[in-house]
Amino acid sequence: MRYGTNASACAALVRRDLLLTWRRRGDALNPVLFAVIVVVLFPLALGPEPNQLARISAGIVFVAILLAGLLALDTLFRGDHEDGSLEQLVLSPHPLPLLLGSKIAVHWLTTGLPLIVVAPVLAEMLHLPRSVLPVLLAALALATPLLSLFGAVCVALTVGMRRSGMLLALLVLPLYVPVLIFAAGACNAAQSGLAYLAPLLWLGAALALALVLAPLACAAALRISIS
Amino acid sequence: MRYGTNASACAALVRRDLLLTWRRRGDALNPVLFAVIVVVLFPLALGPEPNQLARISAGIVFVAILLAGLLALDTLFRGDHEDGSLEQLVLSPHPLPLLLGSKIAVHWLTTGLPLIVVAPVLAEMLHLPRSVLPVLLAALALATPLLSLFGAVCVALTVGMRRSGMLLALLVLPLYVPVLIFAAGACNAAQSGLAYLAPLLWLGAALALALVLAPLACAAALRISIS
Amino acid sequence: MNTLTLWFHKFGSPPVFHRIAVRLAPWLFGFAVICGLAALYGGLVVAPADYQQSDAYRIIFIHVPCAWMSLFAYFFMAANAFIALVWRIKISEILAMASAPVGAVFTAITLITGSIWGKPMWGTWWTWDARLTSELVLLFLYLGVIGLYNAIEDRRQAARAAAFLALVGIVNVPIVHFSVNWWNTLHQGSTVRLLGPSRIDESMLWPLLLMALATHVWFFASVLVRARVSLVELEGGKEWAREIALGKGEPA
Amino acid sequence: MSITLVRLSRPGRGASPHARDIRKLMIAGESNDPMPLLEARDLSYSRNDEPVFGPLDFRLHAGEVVLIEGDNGSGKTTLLRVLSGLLAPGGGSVRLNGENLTVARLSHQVALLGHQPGLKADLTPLENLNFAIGVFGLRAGITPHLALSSVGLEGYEDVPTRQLSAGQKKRVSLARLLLVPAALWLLDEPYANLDREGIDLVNRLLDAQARRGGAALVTSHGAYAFTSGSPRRLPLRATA
Amino acid sequence: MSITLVRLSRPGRGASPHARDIRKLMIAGESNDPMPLLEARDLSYSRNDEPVFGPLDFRLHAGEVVLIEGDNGSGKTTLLRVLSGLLAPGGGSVRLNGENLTVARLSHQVALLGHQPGLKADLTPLENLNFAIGVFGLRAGITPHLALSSVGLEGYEDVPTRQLSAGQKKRVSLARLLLVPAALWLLDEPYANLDREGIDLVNRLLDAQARRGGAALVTSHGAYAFTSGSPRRLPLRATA
Amino acid sequence: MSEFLAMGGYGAYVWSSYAIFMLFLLFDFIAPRLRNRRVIAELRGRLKRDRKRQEKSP
Ligand code: HEM
Ligand SMILES: Nc1ncnc2c1ncn2[C@@H]1O[C@H](COP(=O)(O)OP(=O)(O)OP(=O)(O)O)[C@@H](O)[C@H]1O
Ligand SMILES: Nc1ncnc2c1ncn2[C@@H]1O[C@H](COP(=O)(O)OP(=O)(O)OP(=O)(O)O)[C@@H](O)[C@H]1O
Ligand SMILES: [Mg+2]
Ligand SMILES: [Mg+2]
Repeated sequence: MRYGTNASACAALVRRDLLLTWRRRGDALNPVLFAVIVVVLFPLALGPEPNQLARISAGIVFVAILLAGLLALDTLFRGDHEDGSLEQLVLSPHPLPLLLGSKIAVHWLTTGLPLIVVAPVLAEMLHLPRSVLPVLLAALALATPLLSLFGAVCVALTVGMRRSGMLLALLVLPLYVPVLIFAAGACNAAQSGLAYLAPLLWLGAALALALVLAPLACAAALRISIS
Repeated sequence: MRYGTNASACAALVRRDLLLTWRRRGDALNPVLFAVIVVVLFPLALGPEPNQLARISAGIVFVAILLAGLLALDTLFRGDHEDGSLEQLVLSPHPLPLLLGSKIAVHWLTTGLPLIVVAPVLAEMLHLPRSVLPVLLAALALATPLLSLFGAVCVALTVGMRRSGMLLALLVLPLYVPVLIFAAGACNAAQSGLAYLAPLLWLGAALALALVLAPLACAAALRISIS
Repeated sequence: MNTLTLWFHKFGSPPVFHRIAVRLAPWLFGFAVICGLAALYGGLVVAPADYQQSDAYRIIFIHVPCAWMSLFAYFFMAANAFIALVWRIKISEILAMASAPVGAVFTAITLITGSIWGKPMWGTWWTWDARLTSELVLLFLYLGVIGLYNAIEDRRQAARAAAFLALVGIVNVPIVHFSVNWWNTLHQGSTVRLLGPSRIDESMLWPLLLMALATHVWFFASVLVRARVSLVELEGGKEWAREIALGKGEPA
Repeated sequence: MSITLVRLSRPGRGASPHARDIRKLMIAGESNDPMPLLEARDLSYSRNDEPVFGPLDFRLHAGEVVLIEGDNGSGKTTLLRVLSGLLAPGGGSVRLNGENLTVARLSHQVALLGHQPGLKADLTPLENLNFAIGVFGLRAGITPHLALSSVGLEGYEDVPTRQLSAGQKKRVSLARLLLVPAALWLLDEPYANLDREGIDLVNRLLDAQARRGGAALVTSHGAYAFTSGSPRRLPLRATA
Repeated sequence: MSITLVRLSRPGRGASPHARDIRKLMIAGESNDPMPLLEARDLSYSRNDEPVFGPLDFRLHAGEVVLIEGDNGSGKTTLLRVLSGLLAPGGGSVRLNGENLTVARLSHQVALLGHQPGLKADLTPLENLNFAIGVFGLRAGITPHLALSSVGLEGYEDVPTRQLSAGQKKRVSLARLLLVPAALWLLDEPYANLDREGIDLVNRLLDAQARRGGAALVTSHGAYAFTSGSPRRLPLRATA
Repeated sequence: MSEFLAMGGYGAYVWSSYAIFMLFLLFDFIAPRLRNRRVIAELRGRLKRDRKRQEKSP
């Protein structure tokens, strides 16, 4: 009899989720594609003047990435719930917040990170001034994990519902609003030549807090909604 | 033995779909809420200056309504496919394009129309000049049925796929782009004081064509994807 | 905690609660309507026009009480949600869920009357400042709680999930309240203080406070009615609920 | 009612298609009646070029009920979907009353009861049945209320279908079967989800359909029972 | 292996709780062993305040296999979920090896096989099993390969689970059961989807689990067979 | 009177606000009563079904 440690359980989970993403690597690109689509729609809807686009580019990139992340959230527990793995995970003797934390980390790696990688391209499409790009990337690096963590709590509440997409958007919005304000605020400040460090620091502080609390909240929410 | 006419079959379908929407009237508001949410995100991301917002407001409203319509598309056949009613509908002896046309009409009534109703509020939140509003509404009145019709064909192709959300977005987008260009073009023209009638007429022509062809295409696509 | 649970067991027994609610609600509604009418009279007729805003300021008599209620209702909902989650008390679940729609109504009134007031005062229906935005977020929170509650089949599980969300969202309440202090905005800072001198004329103050009283009482009346309906629905299998369904002493 | 039992068998997945023994299925006691209600000639279906069921030949006459039995994945559901016209056959043909059946040319003659019941969970049984009547028509001499009571659902006319148990949902779809004017019933595992009383009900309905001059094709699993160990039965003692 | 059969019965939905006859379920032949593996005391569960199963009292000792039989909606699945700790009981308690079981305090002792198999369709059986080992641990003296071959899935180690038939998927979850070090198996309809040979396999596995000193609770439907009309059997004649 | 209604030129704003206030509270008053009626009707139906079932199989 060998029971395995918490660490080995997390490792097994991370390995499995990465493997699953790899097996469906076509699907994994979907959030990126969606963000690109949203960004493409804007020049079409607003007209193509570069100056006007440049002024709003950081905001549009954020909204696009936020919406893409929102839609990708659905996949966080959906598959596991449908095929019964989530039940098995809850039944496992290892601490649920730890396991969920690993799942959220993998989810961020497979959706948030690609979005950060594609962000420079999106920014370029909208003529974002080159000097703002580093701030945009820093803000995204802090904001996307926050979005994943906050989102996970809300998804855990809606797990098991059919057609939860729109409801999820509604639940998640109040949590996303401050993240968006600070992240886009940093970029807008940088674009106007103002100080942009303070909002980034706030984001960092929120991230540190969320890293600790969100998995706990997520586990509690999941226990409520799975029963 | 009484077999019923085509008209009575369509009437039964329309009655049922309206009744279903009424029974789930909470869900029916979701697209509207989503559009509101998207519109809310922009001022938060772009900063609140009214002048800047006013310049891009028509575009944002279109993109928000387009995205909301896109996400609502999923519900067009999803429920019917999952519980087997779609199969029964295909097996019915009445012409499938006629039945699907009725379904699409009800779908537009229950998602497109509320979006048009809420559009003035969205426009006001983004400080769209009052004079552009009638053009915006006219463009929406022509564009949203087009979006429903084009969307239905794509949904029919992806029916029965799990997690089809993003794929659907990719399929539908190329069809939506021209609609978006004409509709937003009309508004932008009106906002700059230029002639806006031509793009609206083009939209009307496309709508007339789509009203005839889309149900046929939709039926063909459905027959392919259901087998 | 022990006395608390005892109290809840006494008054929180569904049939007892139902009886109390049926008896109390009409009185509360009546009181609220009378207070409200008096406040309306005071606000519309007695109070003089403002030297700056002329008569437009009279919107204050509904805007401000409703704004207070939107925050108070959330606070009440979250407190009940906390009790429901920790001690699993059924009445608290129901009270929390019953206050969500009432709170949403008051929030909506605040938003609408505020933007109507904004047009003549600020020249725009809507701006994206901190108070307005956070109040809008408050509405979304209410709608999220209601939506989540309606989306889950099992009523008690639904109540617990929605209660959890309500608790998570409570951070927004202080943001709404203090937004005028933390960020400089178009919106008025606090003018009415219960402690210390208010920066508002006596003749305008009393209708405002009376209306605030009326909305509070209305809130509790409405919550009681909603709670008692949910209670009958939830306890449909029990004898007392069946008796009510069969029409033994059920007012409309 | 004459019940005919047909066994569909299929070698395990991955076996080479050459090793697969393709069987022809003949219904014994087939009369030489000139016009069968349903006739399959050389009928086969393949998915991704892998045959799902081999070439089948059979006829179904008015008044007959045929039970198709087969293990999991033997192709029962697929066969019914081909016969209903939902799937185009890979080879051969299906004839209904002597006419070729194609996806484009379906008829009022066939009613399919699939794995999914095709009921809207948010509507009541009555509303569901009324919709079916609107789309499929109504057999003479029956009403939705009558149909519901004859499947044992009196008093459930106005309960949202969502609140019915799986077995009761199945009964609603059986009621729909009673209402629509179809001469041929294709029933995919009508016994699944039903308890013993429900199974009797299905048999009674099949009987009536046969006597009325209709016909039915019914599928069912090969394995049903807790077969080993001759379990010791234990009546519950009521203590409370 | 001693198999005990327990029948769960439940009056129709909505019956008044007073009319509902609450049954106490006692397993006959229960020894006075001081420490049962699993003990339910006064266990009940209600959903929306409607009792799903009444107060139950029973014990399960090492070496026992109990079959819970009941009609649709009688609460079999719910009972297993309560016993596994996934659902908090509405009343009474579950004790595992004498300790109270709560959602927050689960243990390595229980393995649940639910309606959903909990397998990832995109992974191979081997990968699925390795994940289970990582999260639940490994019983001594067995490997994933061994487990797969003992459920008859040799040669399927590297086929994506999606491509397996329903019965084969069920076998993979049986293999998982063999691997994880759980003394108590809770099996929800392990026979569903399996053909006769698969049913034998389940019985052999249960037998082994009992001999090994474990225990199992197994649920199963009340109604299985095509019971009426004594169908005439018809062997297929190969014609091609 | 008309002066009162005009509210110093702000009549449209003031009265629409008060109308919305009244309308929303009216809605808040009526909605639970409608729901009550529905719940009671459902419960009655359930009782009737139970009675029918008990008559059928005592
Ligand atoms: C959509 C627009 C508006 C919204 C969402 C809104 C929201 C709020 C909220 C939430 C409060 C209560 C704050 C608290 O108690 O902490 C409040 C109070 C108040 N609002 Fe507004 N408001 C809006 C427009 C306006 C306008 C246009 C005016 C007047 C020019 C105004 C004047 C006041 C006053 C005087 C108070 C009382 C402040 C106090 O004494 O605490 N509001 N509003
Ligand atoms: N949508 C599909 N795509 C690919 N293969 C399929 C699909 N549906 C069924 N199959 C395969 O076709 C074969 C026949 O399936 P079918 O559903 O007809 O079997 P069945 O006899 O109805 O089985 P069951 O007893 O499980 O209902 C099976 O091997 C199955 O794996
Ligand atoms: N998620 C749920 N929400 C509400 N009611 C439910 C839910 N799941 C089950 N029920 C109800 O609880 C009762 C017991 O269900 P359960 O699934 O335990 O029955 P079962 O004996 O396993 O039935 P089956 O033989 O169909 O598997 C049924 O009446 C069912 O309608
Ligand atoms: Mg089948
Ligand atoms: Mg079950």
